[in-house]
Formats: sequence, structure tokens, C-alpha cells
Amino acid sequence: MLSSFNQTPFLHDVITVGSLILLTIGLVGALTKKNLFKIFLSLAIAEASLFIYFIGMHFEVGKVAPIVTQEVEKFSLNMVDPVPQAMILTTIVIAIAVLSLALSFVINYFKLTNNMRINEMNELGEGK
Amino acid sequence: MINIKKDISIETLVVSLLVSVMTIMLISLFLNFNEVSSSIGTEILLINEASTGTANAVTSVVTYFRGFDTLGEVTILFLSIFGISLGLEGYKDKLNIFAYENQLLKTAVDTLFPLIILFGFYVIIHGHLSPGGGFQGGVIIASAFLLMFLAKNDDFALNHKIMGLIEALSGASFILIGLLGLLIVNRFFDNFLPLGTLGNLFSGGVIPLIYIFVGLKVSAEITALVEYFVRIKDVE
Amino acid sequence: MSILYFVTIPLLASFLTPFFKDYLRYISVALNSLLLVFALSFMGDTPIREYISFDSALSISFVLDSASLFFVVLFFLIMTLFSLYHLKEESRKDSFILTNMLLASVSGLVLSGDIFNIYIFFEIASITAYILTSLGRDKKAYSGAIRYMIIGSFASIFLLIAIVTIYLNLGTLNLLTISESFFTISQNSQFLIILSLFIGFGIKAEIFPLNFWVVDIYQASSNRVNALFSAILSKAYIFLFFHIAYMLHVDTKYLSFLAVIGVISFAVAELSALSSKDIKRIFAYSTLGQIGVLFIALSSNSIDVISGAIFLIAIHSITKLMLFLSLDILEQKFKSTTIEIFKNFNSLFLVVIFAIGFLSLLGLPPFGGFIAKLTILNGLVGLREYLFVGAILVISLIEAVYFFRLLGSTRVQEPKEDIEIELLPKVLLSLMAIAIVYFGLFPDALLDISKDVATTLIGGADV
Amino acid sequence: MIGLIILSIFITLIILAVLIITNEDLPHSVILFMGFGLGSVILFFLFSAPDVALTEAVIGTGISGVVFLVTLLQIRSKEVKK
Repeated sequence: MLSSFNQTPFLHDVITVGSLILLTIGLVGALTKKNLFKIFLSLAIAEASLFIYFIGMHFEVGKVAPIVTQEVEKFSLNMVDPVPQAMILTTIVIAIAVLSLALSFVINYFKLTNNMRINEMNELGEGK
Repeated sequence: MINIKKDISIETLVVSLLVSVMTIMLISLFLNFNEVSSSIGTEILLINEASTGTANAVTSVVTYFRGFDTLGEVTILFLSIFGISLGLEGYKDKLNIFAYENQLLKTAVDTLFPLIILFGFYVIIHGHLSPGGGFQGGVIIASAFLLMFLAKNDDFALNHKIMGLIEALSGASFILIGLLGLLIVNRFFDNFLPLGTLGNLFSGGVIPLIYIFVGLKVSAEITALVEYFVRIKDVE
Repeated sequence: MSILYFVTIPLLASFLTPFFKDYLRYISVALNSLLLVFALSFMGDTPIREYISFDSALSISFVLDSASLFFVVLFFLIMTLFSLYHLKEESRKDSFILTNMLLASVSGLVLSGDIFNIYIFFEIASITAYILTSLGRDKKAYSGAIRYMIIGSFASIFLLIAIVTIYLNLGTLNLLTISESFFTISQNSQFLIILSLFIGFGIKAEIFPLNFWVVDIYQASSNRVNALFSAILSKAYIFLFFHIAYMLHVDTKYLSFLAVIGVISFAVAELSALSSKDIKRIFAYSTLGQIGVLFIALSSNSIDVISGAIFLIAIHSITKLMLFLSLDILEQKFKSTTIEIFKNFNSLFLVVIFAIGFLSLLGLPPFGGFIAKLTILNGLVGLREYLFVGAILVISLIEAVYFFRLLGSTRVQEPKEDIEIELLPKVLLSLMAIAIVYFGLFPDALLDISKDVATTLIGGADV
Repeated sequence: MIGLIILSIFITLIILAVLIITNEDLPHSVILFMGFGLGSVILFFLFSAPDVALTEAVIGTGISGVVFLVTLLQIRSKEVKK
């Protein structure tokens, strides 16, 4: 029973279900919350869940990091795929760039209107 | 802590239901598909040592095989910080938001600051040998400056001219390395330096060079970002 | 000669902005026109495939075929006109950086042959658009920018889902390899990938039902920014949308779904424009309507119809650039964009410009829009898609109502104010108007190019 | 063993995510979000991805936490002034 817990298929199932639940929580939060701050927090969670899913699905039990060290002396197929890691590394930096820009807009908007709720943002529309 | 009555409205219910259905479909789909045995990643692992000479395959993907993505990523950071700075130009009276006096922190930071910077540079220049690299090291350097902002309040100010210069020059040199590759080896970002021995500090051709420029640019940009966020004050 | 210069030179220029000081406006004109000439020099040499850093599909590839060359030339042409328009004004650091970034990202979007690289350029273009929206720095601008960011984050999350699924299923990111082996993956995964790509790119390509936010963004931004959005950004996303759709050889049922969505998009946009009282919003709705027409035409999978759509893209870009720039002259005078200002200005030149723009958008002879719509309708009749032909004709009537109402209000007897237009804007606006008339009278050359582009677009993976 | 560890981290992450979104107190949410980041750092480390773990630690958790918190401070400074 316990030994099956350490098999790759079980791990992949856990990763799939877990990270997609996280994605759901993030998307639901972003769609239903009214506070701008909470919306961007939820979007950050949704993105993080994708990162976890992508890295996790390329991990198999027994595979090592794609780095040559004293213990691992040669590149081989017993290493995890480096491309998803590079992609996620890139995406994490993009995510923080977008997030900080968004938050600076939120600060500026709040200082002008004293409002943080998306359903009260009524500056735009017909006849405004 | 959680006020159930206030939180749940019809809209919330509908949206949650829709997204949950989507997720259940996604899960059922993702749970039974067959993973491919060979991908570009596995091929890169096999040729990495011969073609790049770096000990860290992730670094060689980030800076060599997918170097253009990294250029785009640095651009995105640059743009985002530029956007933040545009929004704050109108505000006068830029003071540090942390009105906080702590003698212990002030004394400790004098010792810690150079050490953190040194560690950041270590992470940057060993990017092709161990985990880490330009982005991580750059942010570590920026965190040293964050500590300075925390401890020294308004006594510590950045020289914007030098910061802008570092940012512009490191970004431009990043592209120029690519263009040099185009002129010398006829391919953008290709290697025009000797590869060296795997595992040595001086190895991997242009890869450490690219990571050093990325590190400089990222550290300058994240420091600017932190400074902007820390110093926004009200419009009077 | 490397095709990467289209991306790297604008990036290099914007990184080096601090060194250029007050010469920014001249540099931007020189840069854009040089790159335009450079792009034109590639004519006849296509297709070119270029790899970065490593000569195989392991690395990123860039592809210049006649379709992407057409769009690159169009973008640099629009940007040259745009930077010339600003030549007499003060150099501005922000507009220099942002226009260069926009150019780099849209040329990257159309040239790149790697799905993750496209995601990176997608993000650069999005962030540029967010900052452009926020340039007004008042509560309207920030409100628009925040909405744009929220909706844009959803788009990038869905695009990321698509990329992750593709990599898990196929183990590659190269578009050519993906297009060759896309049919091998299971139906369900195919559906998921297509759905995520539709949501991700559909939000940015401004297609119903994902376009509810667009008009607010146009209202929040300045007219010059809207000119860029309408003439460059949305065109790049539409090209990308159909480029990928034809690359993946998606099933015809998805294509007919896109055509239906195009009809709905067209109808909803024109009906909403009818009740709008703000010219900026009306122009935005009209852009959405034209995008609906483009979706009907581009999803037809027939060279004749698609060449009409390509023609329409070129004409519509020039028309919208002209219209938004002329509206900018009015807004600077009256500080407002309600339809009332059309009754209050006295300038024959602007009236003529607006009339040419409106009539060309409506598709009346002898303007460029007429040829475009005629080609599309002819092609659709050839395909026996009479339903779409009828829909386009009926909805164009609605479009006619509000455009003629706007034109008619310029002749209303009310106190008028004179408008002075400087020489350079006048020359440029008339050049654009002449181009629209010229392509209406002598469309053959552009039609030939459009046909070539359409063939490449449908052929997709032939490179 | 690794299976159980990963399972428990996922359960923790899900609980944290729910708490982040339902919490009424914004600073609490941010602290919980940094905890969420820490959880994903451990996951990345277990998945043999030290580079991503390091990046997530310094960027995803460190800088984004700082940015969130400073935003709150800015907003609060305005509210106190009123």
C-alpha cells in the first residue's frame, strides 16, 4: 500500500489533481472577489499552480536535477527535462513584472479615487 | 474569521460551479494521457556537454538554446519598471514609506550589505556551474538594497544616473553579444568564444557573459522597482 | 541579412534611450523608415527560416514568409507615418520607448516560429498596451489599465495552459513540428489546446464574446494610442490567431464556428455603436465590427475570400490610423469626444478626410474598402455561403446609419469654430486619404500581393 | 516517503489558497501568500528543480511579498491621513 505512494503514476495523479484544484481556486477567486488586491493575489495563485503542474509532470521518482556535480558526473537521461524548468524560470520573472506593474496602477488609482473595489470602478462607460 | 453569509452570492456560486466543472473535465483529461518519451529537453541533455560546455543544463537552455526568451524577459522587466516610473513622476515629496528607527538594524546592515552583494555576485558568476544565475543573483543583490532602504530610511538614496547607465549598458551589451554572434558565427546568440573544460569557472563560452549582463540588468531593475514602491508618497 | 533585425534593432534603440537625449523623434523616424526599406528589400526572397544560436528545432526559429513579410511591412509603414506625424512635436521618452517596444513585439509575434517565444512577445505587447493605456494618468486611464491587466492576465494564463499541454503531449515547442504531429494527439487534448488558444488569443484579437472590455479601453486611452491599437496591435493578433489555426490544421467545424462568431461580433458591435454618443467608442465599435468581418472571411479556408480579408486589413489599418489622428485634432480643440463636437467644427479638410474614412469603412466605391468587401462577398458567393453574404450586407446597412448620421451632423447650422491644422499633419492625412482612394481605383497590385499572402497563410506549414 | 510528503504539501497549499482568498484581512492574506510561495519552493526542490526553487524563493516569495506589503502600506498611509 505505502510503496505505491512512491511510484511515479501516483505522484503524477497527486500533482494533476492538486494543481488543478489550486488553479480552480485561483480562477474562482479572481472572478468573484471584488477587491483589486485580492484579484491579483488570486491570479498569482492560479499562475503558481500552473508552474507546479508543469514542473511536477516532468519529474519521475529517481531522476536528478540536470546539473553535473561531484555525485552526478555525466549528463544522462536519468535527469529531469531542463526545458520546462527554463520556461517556468522565465515565466516566474514575467509574472512578477506584470504583478508589480498592476499593483503600481492600483496604488495610483487608489490615491486618485480612494476606491479599491472593481464593482465601483465606474469611470468608463457610455456618456462618461 | 470567514464570514460565510457575506461571501456567498449567486454570482459567486455560478462562477464557482462553471470553473469547477471545467476543472473536473481538465482533471479527467490530464489524468489519462500518455507522456512522450522524447522531447527537445532530452535531446538537449544528450548534446549539452558537447555544444555548450556548461555543467548546468537549465542555464544552457535559458541563455543559449532559448536565449531569445531571456532577452524578451529582460525586456519585460525593463518595460514594467519603466511603466511604474511613469506613473510616479507626478508625485512630489518622495519619502521612504518605512518610518522606522532601529539602531540594531542600522549597525548590522553595514556588515551585511557587502556580504549579500558578494553572495549575489557569486550566484551570478556560478550560474553555469550550480543552481542560480543572473535572475536569482540579481534579485539577491536587489534585496541587499531593500535592506538598506529598511534600515537607513531617508539617509540612503540611489544615484539614478548610475542606475540608468548600468541598466542601459547591460541591456545593450546583451543584445550586442547576440549581434556579435550574428556577425562572427552567422547565428544570433551563437557561441564565438572557446568552450573550456566542463566544471571550470571559465567555461561555457558566452554563457557566463550573458548571465553577468542579465544579472546586472535584473539587479538594477529590481532595485529601482523596490525604490519606487518604497518611496511613493501622496499627492498633496 | 538576418531577419532578426526587425526585433533586435527596436529593442536596442529603446534600451539605449538615455543616450539619445533630444533627438528621439528624428531617430524614431529614421529607424522606422530604414527598417521599412529593409523589410521591402526582402521581397522575392521569401521564405526564410532562421534559427537562433543552434541550428535545429531545439532552438528558437524565426520564419519570414510572404504572409509575415506583408504584416511586417504594414506595421513599419504605419509606424513610419505615425512617427512622421510627431516630427514637429517635442521628443518624448515614453512614446519613443513604447512605440519601439510595440514594433519589436508585433514583429516578433508575426515572425516567431516557436510557441513559447510567441508567448514572450505576447507578454511584451500586452505590457506595452497596459502602459499605453495608463499614459493619461487620470482615474479614467488607471481604471482602464487595471481592467485591461485583469483580462490580459486571464489571456496569458490560458495561453500558458495551451503551451503546457502542447509540450506534455508532443515534447516540442517549434510550431512547424507541432503542426506536423498535431493530429497524433488525442481528440480531447486537441480540443483543450484549441479552446485554450481560442480564449488566450481571442481575448487579444477582440472577438465576441471575449471583447466586452475593448471599448472601455479605447475610451480610456488617448486617440493616438487608439490609432496604434487599432492599426497595429489587433491586426497582429488576428494574423497570429489564423496563422496558428491554419498551422494546426484545425477541423472545419471549428472554422465554421469562428465564422458564426464573426457574424455575431459584427452584429453586436454595429448595434452597440448605433446607440453610442461618444466618437471614440463609435470608432472602437467599428473596429470590432471590422474584426467580425475579418473573422468571417479568414475562417473560410478559401484563397479568394482570404485575399479580400488581407486587402481589408491593409485598408482598415490606414483608415483607422487616419480617423483616429483626425479625431485627435478635434479632441485637442474641444477637450471632448462626444458626437456634439461634429456639429461645431469648421474645416472642409477634416470633413473630407472623415467622409473618405467613413465611406471606405462602409465599403462604398471608389474607395479601398469597396474592393475589399467586394472580393470577400464574391468569394463567399463562390463558396455558396449566402447566409454570410446576407448577414454582411444587412449589418453594413446598420453601420451606414450611424456613419451618415455623423457626417450629416457636420452640416448642421450651429456656431462653428475654425480649426487650424499644421502643414505636416495635413500632408500626411491627405497622403493616407489618397492611398485609400488609389487602392480603390487601382487595386490590382495590392490584390496580387493579398492573393500571395492568402496562399501562404492557408498553406501554413509549407515553409 | 516522497509521495506522502508531496501529498501533504499539496493539501497544505490548497488550505492556504482558500484562506488567502477568503481572508478579510489583507496583510494576513499576504503573509499566507508568502507561506504558499514557500510551499511551492519545497515542491520545486523535491521535483529536482533547484533553479526554479531558487527563483521562486527570491522572486515569487521574496520580492512579490515585499511588493504586496508595500502596496498595503501605501494604501494604509492614505487611509490614516483621511
